[in-house]
Amino acid sequence: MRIRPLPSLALLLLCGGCAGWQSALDPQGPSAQALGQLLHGFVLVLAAIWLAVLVVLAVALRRRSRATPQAADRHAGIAVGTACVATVLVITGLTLASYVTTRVISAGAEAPLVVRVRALQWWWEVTYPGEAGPDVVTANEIRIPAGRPVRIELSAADVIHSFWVPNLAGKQDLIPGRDNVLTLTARQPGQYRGQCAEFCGMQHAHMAFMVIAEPPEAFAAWRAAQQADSAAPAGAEEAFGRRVFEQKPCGACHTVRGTEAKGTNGPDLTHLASRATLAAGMLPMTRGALAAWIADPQTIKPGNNMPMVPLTPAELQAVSAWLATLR
Amino acid sequence: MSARIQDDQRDTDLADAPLDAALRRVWDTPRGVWGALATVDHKVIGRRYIATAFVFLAFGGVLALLMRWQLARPESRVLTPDLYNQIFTVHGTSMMFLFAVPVMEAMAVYLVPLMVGTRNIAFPRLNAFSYWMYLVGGILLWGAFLVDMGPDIGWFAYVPLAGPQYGAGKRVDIWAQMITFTEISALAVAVEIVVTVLKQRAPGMSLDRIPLFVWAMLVTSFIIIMAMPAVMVASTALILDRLVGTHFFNPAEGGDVLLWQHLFWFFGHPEVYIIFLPAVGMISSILPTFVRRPIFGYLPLVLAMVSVGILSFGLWVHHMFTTGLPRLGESFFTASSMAIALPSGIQIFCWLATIWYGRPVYRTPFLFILAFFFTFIMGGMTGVMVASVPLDTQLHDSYFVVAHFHYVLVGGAVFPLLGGIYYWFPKFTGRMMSERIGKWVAGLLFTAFNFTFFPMHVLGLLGMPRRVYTYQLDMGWGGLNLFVSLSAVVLAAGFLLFFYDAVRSARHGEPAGDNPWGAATLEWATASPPPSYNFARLPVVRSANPLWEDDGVLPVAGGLRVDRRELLVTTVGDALPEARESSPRPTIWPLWSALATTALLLGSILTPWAVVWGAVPVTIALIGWFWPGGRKEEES
Amino acid sequence: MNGCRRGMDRVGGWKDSVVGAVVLPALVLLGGCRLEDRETRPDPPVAQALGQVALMPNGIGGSPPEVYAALGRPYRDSAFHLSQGKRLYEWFGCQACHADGQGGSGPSLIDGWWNYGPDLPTLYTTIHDGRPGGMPAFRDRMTRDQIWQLAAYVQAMGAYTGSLAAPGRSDRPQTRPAENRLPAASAPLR
Amino acid sequence: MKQDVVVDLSDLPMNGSGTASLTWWGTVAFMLIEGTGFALMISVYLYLGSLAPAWPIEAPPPEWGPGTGVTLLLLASLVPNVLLSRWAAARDLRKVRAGLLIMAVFGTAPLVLRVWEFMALDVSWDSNAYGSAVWMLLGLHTTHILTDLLETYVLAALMFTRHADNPRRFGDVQDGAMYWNFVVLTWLPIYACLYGIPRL
Repeated sequence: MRIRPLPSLALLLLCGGCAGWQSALDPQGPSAQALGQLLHGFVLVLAAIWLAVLVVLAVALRRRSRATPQAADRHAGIAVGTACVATVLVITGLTLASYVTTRVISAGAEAPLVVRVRALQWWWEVTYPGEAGPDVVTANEIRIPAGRPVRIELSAADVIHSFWVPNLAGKQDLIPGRDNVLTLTARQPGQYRGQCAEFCGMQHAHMAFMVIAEPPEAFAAWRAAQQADSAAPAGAEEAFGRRVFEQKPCGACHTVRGTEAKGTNGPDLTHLASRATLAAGMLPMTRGALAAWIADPQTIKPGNNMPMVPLTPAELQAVSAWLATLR
Repeated sequence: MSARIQDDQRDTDLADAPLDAALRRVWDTPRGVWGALATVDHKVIGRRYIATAFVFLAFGGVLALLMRWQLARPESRVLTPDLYNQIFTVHGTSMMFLFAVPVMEAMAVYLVPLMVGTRNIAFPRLNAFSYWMYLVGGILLWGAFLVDMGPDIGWFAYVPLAGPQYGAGKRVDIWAQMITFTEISALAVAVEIVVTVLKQRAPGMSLDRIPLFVWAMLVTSFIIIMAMPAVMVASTALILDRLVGTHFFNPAEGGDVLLWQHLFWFFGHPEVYIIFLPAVGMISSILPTFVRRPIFGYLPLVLAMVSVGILSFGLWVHHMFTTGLPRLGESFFTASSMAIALPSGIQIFCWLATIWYGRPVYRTPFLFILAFFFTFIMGGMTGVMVASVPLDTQLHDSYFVVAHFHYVLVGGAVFPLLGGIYYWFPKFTGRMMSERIGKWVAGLLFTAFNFTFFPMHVLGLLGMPRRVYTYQLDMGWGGLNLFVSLSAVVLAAGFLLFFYDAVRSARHGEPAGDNPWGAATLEWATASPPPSYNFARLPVVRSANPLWEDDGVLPVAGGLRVDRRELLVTTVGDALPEARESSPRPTIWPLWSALATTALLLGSILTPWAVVWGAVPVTIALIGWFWPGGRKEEES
Repeated sequence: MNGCRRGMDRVGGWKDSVVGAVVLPALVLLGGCRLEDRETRPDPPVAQALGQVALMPNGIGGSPPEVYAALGRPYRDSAFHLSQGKRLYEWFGCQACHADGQGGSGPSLIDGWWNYGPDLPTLYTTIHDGRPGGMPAFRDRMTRDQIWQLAAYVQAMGAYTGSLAAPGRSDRPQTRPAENRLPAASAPLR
Repeated sequence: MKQDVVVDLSDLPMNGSGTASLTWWGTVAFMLIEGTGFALMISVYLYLGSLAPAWPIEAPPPEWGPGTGVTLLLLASLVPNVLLSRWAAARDLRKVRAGLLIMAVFGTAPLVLRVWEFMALDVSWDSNAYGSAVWMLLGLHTTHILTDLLETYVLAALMFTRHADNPRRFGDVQDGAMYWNFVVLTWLPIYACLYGIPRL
């Protein structure tokens, strides 16, 4: 009975090592770093205690007591008493350790970059309040300069969601009627995946986003580019696609700055093609994926709020062609 | 013992055989449908409760398998997201409200009166009523699920998702009313158990001689009494928000979204101990029998259970560490959550000491206790992890938590419960369960359980959130999930084997004597299964392990009437005889009352006015219930 | 009542698990009917057919497309579609003119008076094609099934009795009674 | 198992009264449940009040009149209630009948006045969270008055039947009286909340 868990322990070692792009075991920022260390500390201490108890149990099962009842009760009393004292010491230590870590994590950052994240069913609206120029509004992707602390102001539009990028920091809920803040820093450039961690309805499973950390200058360039309006259509097909987008229901929910499309119910698509993913982290940003998504969003992501707009094949081609050029 | 010794009278005038006949005449439940519907015998109702709870366990297990089928592969389309959300909600709700709590109370309904040596539970009609309410609540939830009306908002029903704007249709209302049904029945049973334990103990069973399972159920019942009103208030506020437009949870009109979480977890955390403490009691009652020595540390164990009961009300915020509450307050709740590790530790240490100085006998119930040690302690350790505010920000709402609470609830409660079933099955049915199959069941469940749930710790750390109906291929969670799903099939096989053994043994198991395990507590002092009147003459208790003290001779009390249902009321502290109280006869009114209440509660989902016109049949039924029938039981 | 000699372990107990095993499969048969189905994707041909509303010449009253009856009048009876309609009512700024249904530049939608009648085909046409006097056409801003959802919601919020399937109050500042308890023509709360 | 009779119960009373009766303990247990319910509702009221920038929200404090009237009526009803309990303890059927009739009146009066108290709140349950909280608090307590009143009616009727002269009945009357004391006493903190806090 006592050797059965070994395979599962092996599993832990097997997968404990592998670094995911959405994993608490691969910290890429100071906050996640501190949490990682605390995690390892807890696991070591607690696993030791767990093993110790099982060893005592094993011995207790093997041995045959010869002690008189009185002696037995006396010895047992001493043993239990000591164990209780040890328990108190251990939990006090662990409590202090987690208190210290809390202090480290919630220490304020100087000169942070401010980003507003608003969660909706089932996507993320990301706003960079304009320093020098208009606000930058994008969706499901947070570009940040590597090394600089980022102050993320969290709010919810409909139900409770939770913002979680395990590689960078612990999670923080977005709650209607309340404003929460999370500060995180990415040590070096890279792509870190995040996902909604509070059940929020039908498509809770497909509410992901990317945090893309870049060198500061690259970030500045990206930000400048985002402030510009959408590019003019390159060719005839793109022009046709843009007209379709404006005349069909698309424009009623989506904004593409520099066009007639000024809807605010769906994500801002002004620089759609500059993002890494489509539909809140579901699809890669390719023209093919765009076409598939527009053609039948309810099959790809059942229950999401984008309707299936009837388009002719030509219109579908043109719209996806045009959207694919919105860098 | 201050009671006076005299010459026998009344029941003591009769020899055993005529006494049995006389007592059966007054105590037996009449046969046939009417008898089945009208019975107030705690043993019949207790068995019903247990059987029904295990049926719901099986159903919940089927849902679990469906979820594992869907999650076995990334982007699988076995279930639609809408159906998946209903399934995990009904799974959680069913396991918590229709299995875990009721089955523990059911064990108590059957065992406590026997263990304290009385003839029926206090308020037997209320007991019948509570079972009917529970049954209707369960049918309501499952019926709704089968017509695609199952709640889809999680067993915790967070607003606003469960609120009037985002919870479309009647699904959430059904959830909220199902809560009302199960809470009413749970509260009723809690009251019965408190009164039975305080006032109906056998003469001489002073507070320090109460079996530990009975102590556990006493504490549990008090937790229920203090905790369940919170969820009643919460679900009432929710249904009012949804149906008559109140604003308890509407931030735009002065309400608060977190109010729901405070209320729900003020109930929801004690709920864990409502499920766990009875298991503690079972272990403390089973262990001595299989290590052949009295439990070590009776007093510390009792104090530990009481302090767990008190502490359990100071922990609720540790379910809300990521909601952005003030950090200082959160740190306090870290401390209190950690503090509960001490009484839990004391329990473990006392059991270890008991085994250390005992002589273990490896029968199936004992194997389940060993399985408990392995799994529950690990669950306790991960519990310490989620109790830490900073760690919880990484672990909360991830699969790590799923693993944690299954280790605590299955390892900590279901394993001891199954051990308890193997242990008390001969008392329930008069037949033993198969030792051979039992060892297989224990082994299978233990192995498959750990294979199923241990990898979930890793999945959580690898970033897999809870309550997702699927995950993407490039997340790299596929391998572990497939392994988990396959293990889940083995786990299900283990439970299937258990059910097979139970059903088979109930019919063809080898007959058990009064006391097949040579146990020490009073329920073993009567026949298996016990006669309708439990004890021909009420036992008299002189120690904590009565059947181990008196060598083959049971001291009893005489002088109760045999021509009416009569039992003994004793003092709270020393259990000195106070009065001969009568116990009600079978009656159909609890069933009518339950049906009337059902009409009111279900109607209120459709229109608030149902509360008004629904009150009429309820009142009539209650009057019928309490109006005296002029029987011997009414005399004085 | 008396004289039954058998042990009561005959009554109930394990028998109940058997009873349960009989009753609950019976419930499973109910599984056929789906009371609160949430159809998120109308088949394209269906969506196409949903546009075929035959209206009276005067633009008041008409008959819905056959497919609507074939679907079992989902938009009127389905809580899901009504809640979607409520979302669209907000998304497309109907309040701007109808002021939460209590009038404004557009007619009130909860006073029980309908300029063109309360039947769904008319409401559909009103939203789809617009009406003289400022009601714009939404045919290019919504899909047909969305218009059906919105029409059904508008009908529900102005119904003569609060509909069972109608959504409850919004999580917003409260400007009118909740839909599910709103009889048409009830005085606005404030 | 061989039995050895060591205790004789034959001359114990045939039913316990006061703390020796099971129903007394049952009543206490249910009072504990409902007391917890009241406490929780009050804390909901206080919690919402602590969040709101101004309390009450967009409403005047409830008018003193009807609520105070109800309070006085309830307090006054304690006198006949305690007497009734005494008479029941003394098993004086005639007085108990009278007492029950008086209590029926004293139970009905505040219930009638309650109607005006609801109106005196000057806020609707669906205006805002304050309205919801006060309506639920008041509604919860009204239900308790109502249920105990029904119990009083039934007991009163029972006392005029052949079942009347029976120690059990008198025990029921005593438990009913105890429960009414509970209903009255729980009202006082609620009254303080509803009428005091908005004026702080």
